[in-house]
Amino acid sequence: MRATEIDTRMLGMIGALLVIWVGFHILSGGTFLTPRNLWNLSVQTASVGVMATGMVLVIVTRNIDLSVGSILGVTGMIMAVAQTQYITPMLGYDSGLVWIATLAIGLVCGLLIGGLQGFVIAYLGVPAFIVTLGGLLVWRGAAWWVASGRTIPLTDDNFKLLGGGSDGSIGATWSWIVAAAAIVFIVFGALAARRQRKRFNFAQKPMWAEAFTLGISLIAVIGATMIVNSYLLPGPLARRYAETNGITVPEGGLEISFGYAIPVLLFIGVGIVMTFITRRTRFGRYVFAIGGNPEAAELAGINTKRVTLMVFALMGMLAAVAAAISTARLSSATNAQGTLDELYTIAAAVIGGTSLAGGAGTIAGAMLGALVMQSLQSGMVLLGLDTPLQNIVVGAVLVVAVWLDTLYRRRSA
Amino acid sequence: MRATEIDTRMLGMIGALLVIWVGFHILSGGTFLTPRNLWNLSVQTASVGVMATGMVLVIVTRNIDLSVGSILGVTGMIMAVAQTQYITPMLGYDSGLVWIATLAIGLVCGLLIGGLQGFVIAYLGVPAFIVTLGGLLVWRGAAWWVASGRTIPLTDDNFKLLGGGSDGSIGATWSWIVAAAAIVFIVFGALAARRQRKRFNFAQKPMWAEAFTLGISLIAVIGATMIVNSYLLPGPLARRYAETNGITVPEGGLEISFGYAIPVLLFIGVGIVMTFITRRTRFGRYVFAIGGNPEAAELAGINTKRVTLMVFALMGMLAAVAAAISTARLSSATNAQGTLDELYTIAAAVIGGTSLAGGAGTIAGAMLGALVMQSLQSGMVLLGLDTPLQNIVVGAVLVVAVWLDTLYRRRSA
Amino acid sequence: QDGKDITVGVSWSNFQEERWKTDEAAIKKALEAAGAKYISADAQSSAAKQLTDVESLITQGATALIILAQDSAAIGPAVQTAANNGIPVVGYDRLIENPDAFYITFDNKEVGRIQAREVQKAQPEGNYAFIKGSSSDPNADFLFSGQMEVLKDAIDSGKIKNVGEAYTDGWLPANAQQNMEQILTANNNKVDAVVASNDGTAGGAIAALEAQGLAGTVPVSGQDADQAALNRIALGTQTVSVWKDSRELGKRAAEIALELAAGKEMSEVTGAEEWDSPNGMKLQSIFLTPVAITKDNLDTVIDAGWVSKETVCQGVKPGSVPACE
Amino acid sequence: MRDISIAFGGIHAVDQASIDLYKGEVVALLGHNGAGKSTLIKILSGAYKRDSGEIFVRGEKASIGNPRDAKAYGIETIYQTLALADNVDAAANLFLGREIMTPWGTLDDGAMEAEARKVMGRLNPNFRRFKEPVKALSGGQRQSVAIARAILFNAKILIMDEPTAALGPQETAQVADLIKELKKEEIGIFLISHDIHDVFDLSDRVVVMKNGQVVGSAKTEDVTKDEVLGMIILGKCPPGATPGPGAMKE
Amino acid sequence: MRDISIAFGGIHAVDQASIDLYKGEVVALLGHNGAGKSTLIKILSGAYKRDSGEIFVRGEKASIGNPRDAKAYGIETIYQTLALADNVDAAANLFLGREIMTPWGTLDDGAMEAEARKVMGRLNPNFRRFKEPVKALSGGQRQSVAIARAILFNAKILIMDEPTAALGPQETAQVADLIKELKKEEIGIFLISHDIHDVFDLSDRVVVMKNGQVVGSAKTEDVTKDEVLGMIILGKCPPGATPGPGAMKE
Ligand SMILES: Nc1ncnc2c1ncn2[C@@H]1O[C@H](COP(=O)(O)OP(=O)(O)OP(=O)(O)O)[C@@H](O)[C@H]1O
Ligand SMILES: Nc1ncnc2c1ncn2[C@@H]1O[C@H](COP(=O)(O)OP(=O)(O)OP(=O)(O)O)[C@@H](O)[C@H]1O
Ligand SMILES: O[C@@H]1[C@@H](O)[C@H](O)OC[C@H]1O
Ligand SMILES: [Mg+2]
Ligand SMILES: [Mg+2]
Repeated sequence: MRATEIDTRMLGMIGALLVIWVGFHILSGGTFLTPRNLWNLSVQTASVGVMATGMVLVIVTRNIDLSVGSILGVTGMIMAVAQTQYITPMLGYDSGLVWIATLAIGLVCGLLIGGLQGFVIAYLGVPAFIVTLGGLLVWRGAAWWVASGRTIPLTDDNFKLLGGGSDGSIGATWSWIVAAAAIVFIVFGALAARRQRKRFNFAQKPMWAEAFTLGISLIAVIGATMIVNSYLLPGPLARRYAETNGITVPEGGLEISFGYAIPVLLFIGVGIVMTFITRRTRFGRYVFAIGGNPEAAELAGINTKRVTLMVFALMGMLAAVAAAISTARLSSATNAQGTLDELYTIAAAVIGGTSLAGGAGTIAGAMLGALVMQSLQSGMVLLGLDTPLQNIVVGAVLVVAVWLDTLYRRRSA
Repeated sequence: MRATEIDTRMLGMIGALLVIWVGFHILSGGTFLTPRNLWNLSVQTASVGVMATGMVLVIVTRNIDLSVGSILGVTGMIMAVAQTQYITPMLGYDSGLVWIATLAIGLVCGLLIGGLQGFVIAYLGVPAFIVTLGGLLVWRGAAWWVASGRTIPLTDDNFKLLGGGSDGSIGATWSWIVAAAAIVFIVFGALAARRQRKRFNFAQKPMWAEAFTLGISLIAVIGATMIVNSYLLPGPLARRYAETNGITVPEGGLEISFGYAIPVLLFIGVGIVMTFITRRTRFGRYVFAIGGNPEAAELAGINTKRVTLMVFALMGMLAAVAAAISTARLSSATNAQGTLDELYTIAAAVIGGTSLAGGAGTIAGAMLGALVMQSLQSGMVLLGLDTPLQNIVVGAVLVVAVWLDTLYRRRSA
Repeated sequence: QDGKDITVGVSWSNFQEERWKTDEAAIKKALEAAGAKYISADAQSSAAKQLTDVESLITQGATALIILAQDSAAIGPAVQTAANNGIPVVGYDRLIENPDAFYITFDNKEVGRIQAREVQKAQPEGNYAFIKGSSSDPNADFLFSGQMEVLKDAIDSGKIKNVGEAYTDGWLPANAQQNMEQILTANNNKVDAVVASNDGTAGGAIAALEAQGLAGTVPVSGQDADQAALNRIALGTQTVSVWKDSRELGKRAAEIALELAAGKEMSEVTGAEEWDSPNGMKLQSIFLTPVAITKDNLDTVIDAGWVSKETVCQGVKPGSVPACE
Repeated sequence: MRDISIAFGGIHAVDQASIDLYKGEVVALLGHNGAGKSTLIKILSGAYKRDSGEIFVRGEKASIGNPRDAKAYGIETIYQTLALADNVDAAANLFLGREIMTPWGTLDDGAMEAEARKVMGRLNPNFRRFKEPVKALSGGQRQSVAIARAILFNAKILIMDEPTAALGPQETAQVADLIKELKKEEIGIFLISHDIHDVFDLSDRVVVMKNGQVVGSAKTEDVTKDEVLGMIILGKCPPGATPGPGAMKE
Repeated sequence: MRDISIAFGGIHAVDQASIDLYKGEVVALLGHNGAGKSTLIKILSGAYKRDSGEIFVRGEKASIGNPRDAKAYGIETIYQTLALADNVDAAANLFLGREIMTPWGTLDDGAMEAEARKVMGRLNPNFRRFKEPVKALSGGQRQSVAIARAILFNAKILIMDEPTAALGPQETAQVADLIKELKKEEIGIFLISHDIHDVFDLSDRVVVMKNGQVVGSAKTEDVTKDEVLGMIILGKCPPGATPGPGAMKE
């Protein structure tokens, strides 16, 4: 097993996740592990999941960000207001540029907000907990301010696609194309790694191990694609689709697949980019070095302040991405949007193995952590328990899941 | 100045607090620094302040407790239900033991809940963040459960005194007695320290420095007493008081002082006990040693797991004390009670100089921190700004206050 | 009227829902007209903070208080403090069971009844889902009990089946959306009607229905006449929003506060009636009646100046809604 | 210690190592960097749990699962990493885990500081900084604190992992004197050191490790410095020594 | 360096110290524990900000406010505390702050690991643990990593704060060879060490500090070991040395 170099942490987490899933499936009388529920789950996870990838870097550098929920709220509100009041009037109702302009404004705002907080933390030396607690209040207030507390419905249909929904998914064909691309990517990655090892005469992974890990990844990709493709448009939607596309409905009813939802692709894309950043760039390396020993990093000539600032700016930008997803998903920006998301985001990162002592954590782990959190939350609703009882169960399962994971890791270490 | 051995951190904090107070006083047109408002402020601070003293130990050992608000909620609910449904029926309506029994039940529950969390953290090795996040959900759910979400009004009048209010304060005479006791305590403390230094032939503080610090403390005690004594019962209450006590109301109206509020005395009492625990007991010493270097503490033969468990149990008990205060203050237990208090509590500790990296923090600092937080919150109301704007200002002032404090400390270090 | 020396303090429970800003504007306007001063505080959904707020308002010299109680039982000490200082209290929108407080509200149970009634009108039988309010807001249960009162017979007779109910933590639309999604999943989309407790949660539920192509075919209720909701009614995705004209409520509350501050007894307040509270207390109170807003009477809100026609009719196909012609 | 082994994820840090230590004897443990010396003694002091092997103290099988157990057997250790609580002062570190208490059950800081001044005065006469957290001390000062901590208690067995690495010449000489004194008090000492001169001055026996295994052990008087260096670097066991499992096969 | 001073809350850790270092010269900095050696060189390397005094590099006044400035002047440092990022592996530590990049601007971990194997092979031939975070390394292995890190770059001035304290005899010898090599490359070296033998083997000049002040400096060939010990312990300046402000007044 060792030879496969599979991260045992990840295995533990995936195990915990499967236990939770199967548990819910049985308890809910077989509704949990259906394509539809899994598809929903993937969309529901996207927003917090995107933020969790950034939270990993924040926590790795021994900081914390309590403001992400509020940043999500304010950037969502800014995007909605900008779109309905400025961009759409300016570019016209059906301009394909509206969504881009909206998103760009959101990202810039997120970046600036995060950067400002990062500046105060890094250069003025105020603890991150305080700065972002202040941010939690300030940006929540600002979100209210932007639209005086009103709910702003979005006007642009393209932008709404970012939220998933029936139109916001790519259908069967494109899903297979994405899957094929992913497979090519994975295989090339493995080959490149082998080449690299050869170049420096390092020991190679044994062939069987290579084949094993590759096989597992490919099965995962194909399986996921099959699941999202076997989730079919419900009757009324399929009919509407048939109408607009001039298809005649055959005998047995129309079978049109959802395929991957756009926010989920966005989530995965963010995950890949963030993994790349942490593993293959200077910036990522410095983030971990700072987390391992801040003084040593400073002594090594790293500009630790600038790195910290950048981490928070990045976090702000990711909160804006999450804001785009969740605003688009609700089709409108509400002023309470994102409340409590900071807790879920931090929890996702921690469940995913990010150590609050700093220096350790993985993006993939945090993504899985977000999925665990969301599975617990939405699984509970399927069971139809009272909210308070739900809370009790979610809390308890959370602790047990992480405990099992800890046990597993300790044993296999 | 160095010779006085006054903690420069504390000075910085007190400075920041005074700036905030004077600022509010001016901006609110002279209502902030009135005996009435200061008295209110002291009562409002008590509940979170009590928890903040425990949070110091939690954070010093490199942990965090997100569940205190929920523990407050559930223990408050348990006390209210126990009191109205079991204890009062059993002991009779006017038994003087009801409040003691209620409080005892609450404390035991708090201790057990905290201890359980501590056990999972210390012995099962699950990160405190996860365990107490689980606790946040579980105990909040449990609070709902205990009374199916209803608000339970208290029945026992003695218990209600713990919350302050018009009856829950000790009046002028007793306030002076308390002040006198405090003064005796302070003077004896200083003398004992001198004796101790003499015993081991260590250098003595210069006489003027001794006098200076002593003088400052005495002025503070006397000043505070004068302030709470100059807050007089409002007309209708004074009249009622006069009636029940058969006093004839003189010409200029009756002047009856509030004096110290009972919850405030409780708060100060907890502060003194906790300071004693951290400074003068083995347990306190171990808490700091663990925070400074957990491995070293373990290697030194300290049972770090047991100490961690005890820290959380103590935290749970303090949350129960806070629950008693806030339940008594509201005269009833609501199921949302304590929501968000975890954030305020942690913020109070951090503002008070407790380092989230562990190993450093003082009880007095956390108490002051709680006062700063509460001053910001209730001062804002006096200004009458819009809520969103209030949030923005509170957030910003919080960051600036801690920043100034950081600056001051850095300069004087 | 002369309110020169009067300061009315208003303690709000929160400002999360859109409506409270309208309430506030109405109160402010009425007070300004009388020359009285308006001060306020927002408890941000915390009963404990509300007590603190009331203390602060008194410190600032309020001579009358209007309280939107976060928790009707836990507000006791705040009312007590006011009474101790000889300051009259008006309980606003949510019940304060204390004879020292005057009570003015829209009947919340009635709101629940209207929601259920309108949904039932559109869909007399089948599978019903209930998107309840926040488990920490007593109004959520008031509303739900009103809804159940109306539907009880149909449920008992089996015509209507409750296939899922969920509280919405913090009244957050995003939570309502997730809950709705899960209820749809659990029932394989066989949901025929949704009784949602306010417009925010209705918005969340409708977003979930939309994703299944069900929006517009499944009736959904709400309340507060939020602008987005009125637009949805015009578009046909929401069936009803219960309109509590908070301008009226605010105005009346302000006037009562002024009267009480000027020294009137509670029973002397114009329009006051004695009312027996659920716990058998005799309170002086005024009830306003809520109005159901559906596609057919959207002009009511437009004519009342509550909202502009443009906002309501944004994106509406011509000819589908009379009020938008 | 008999047949002690421990592995960290695939690496055999200590492999079937056996060592004896008698009362009043100084045994020097030598070896290249990463040979497994620190790991071996950390097992004895309870810091690591061994994978296999047994420990005997005074002829009886000892169960040492954590540092507290080891201390109960009278085993005190000076760790290479010093293991000090960085945020408290020297006196608090010296007495950590065994504080002096007043009759009322509270910490007697005065007594501890006085005692600390006495011990530190012997080890490092230049030391003044009693009120400072040990984080603020120089490398050598920290090491002095760690040494003082270990000798303050009546240990039966004292383990010193490179105790003089950071010490100046004067301070090193003090430690050497100290070891001789402790020897007289019948205390058994494990001394890990890279300084061959010191080792030959102080120890009765030398044990050499290489790659986690014991190369061999010898009475100090039976071997020369060069022979010992040969054992460390090449793993070659000289005629005067008893070979162990790690000795180079000829 | 001229008249450098720094105080930590009342304690004058370094007091008016001046030292020169020329190209290709090894200057040994000696002193008792807590004398201020590490603090002085930390000022030169930018880790601490001096309270007063000036630093000249190649005759010009240098402004060194942080470690990055010092590196820009070609000053590399091996800290007594090693200053490694505990959670990443040896190769990442070696190149921290100056990573090798691929043509596409990404980290070239393969190249770094290959390079790391080369350097470490010279310093510590037993070292194998390239994939492990340095936290898991032995004391001496960590020190080897710190040394390798400093010499990997083309420093003009190299500061070594007790580089061999934790090293075994073989590894120590390697470092001595290394210093001689670097000297030939015209690099100036500050060597802090407690080992008088080493110091006399390697250094051209010795500077002794006591209680934060410079006692004196001398050509190594002009003084004896005992004289140097006298300087360290008593602060007595022998005839062959130039006395500094800290020299004992007769
Ligand atoms: N916690 C750990 N995890 C993984 N490997 C470890 C750990 N501790 C030590 N090792 C490895 O075990 C081996 C032995 O280390 P040890 O510290 O015992 O060496 P040592 O003989 O004390 O060396 P030195 O003279 O450098 O102090 C080394 O290769 C080291 O990298
Ligand atoms: N960060 C700091 N804060 C406070 N005091 C310090 C700090 N760093 C060092 N000191 C003090 O300054 C003095 C000089 O320390 P320094 O580390 O320079 O000594 P050194 O000569 O390197 O000693 P050693 O040989 O033990 O390494 C010591 O008394 C030490 O306690
Ligand atoms: O109007 C509603 C109010 O009555 C309830 O209490 O909170 C939610 C609002 O939508
Ligand atoms: Mg070692
Ligand atoms: Mg040093």
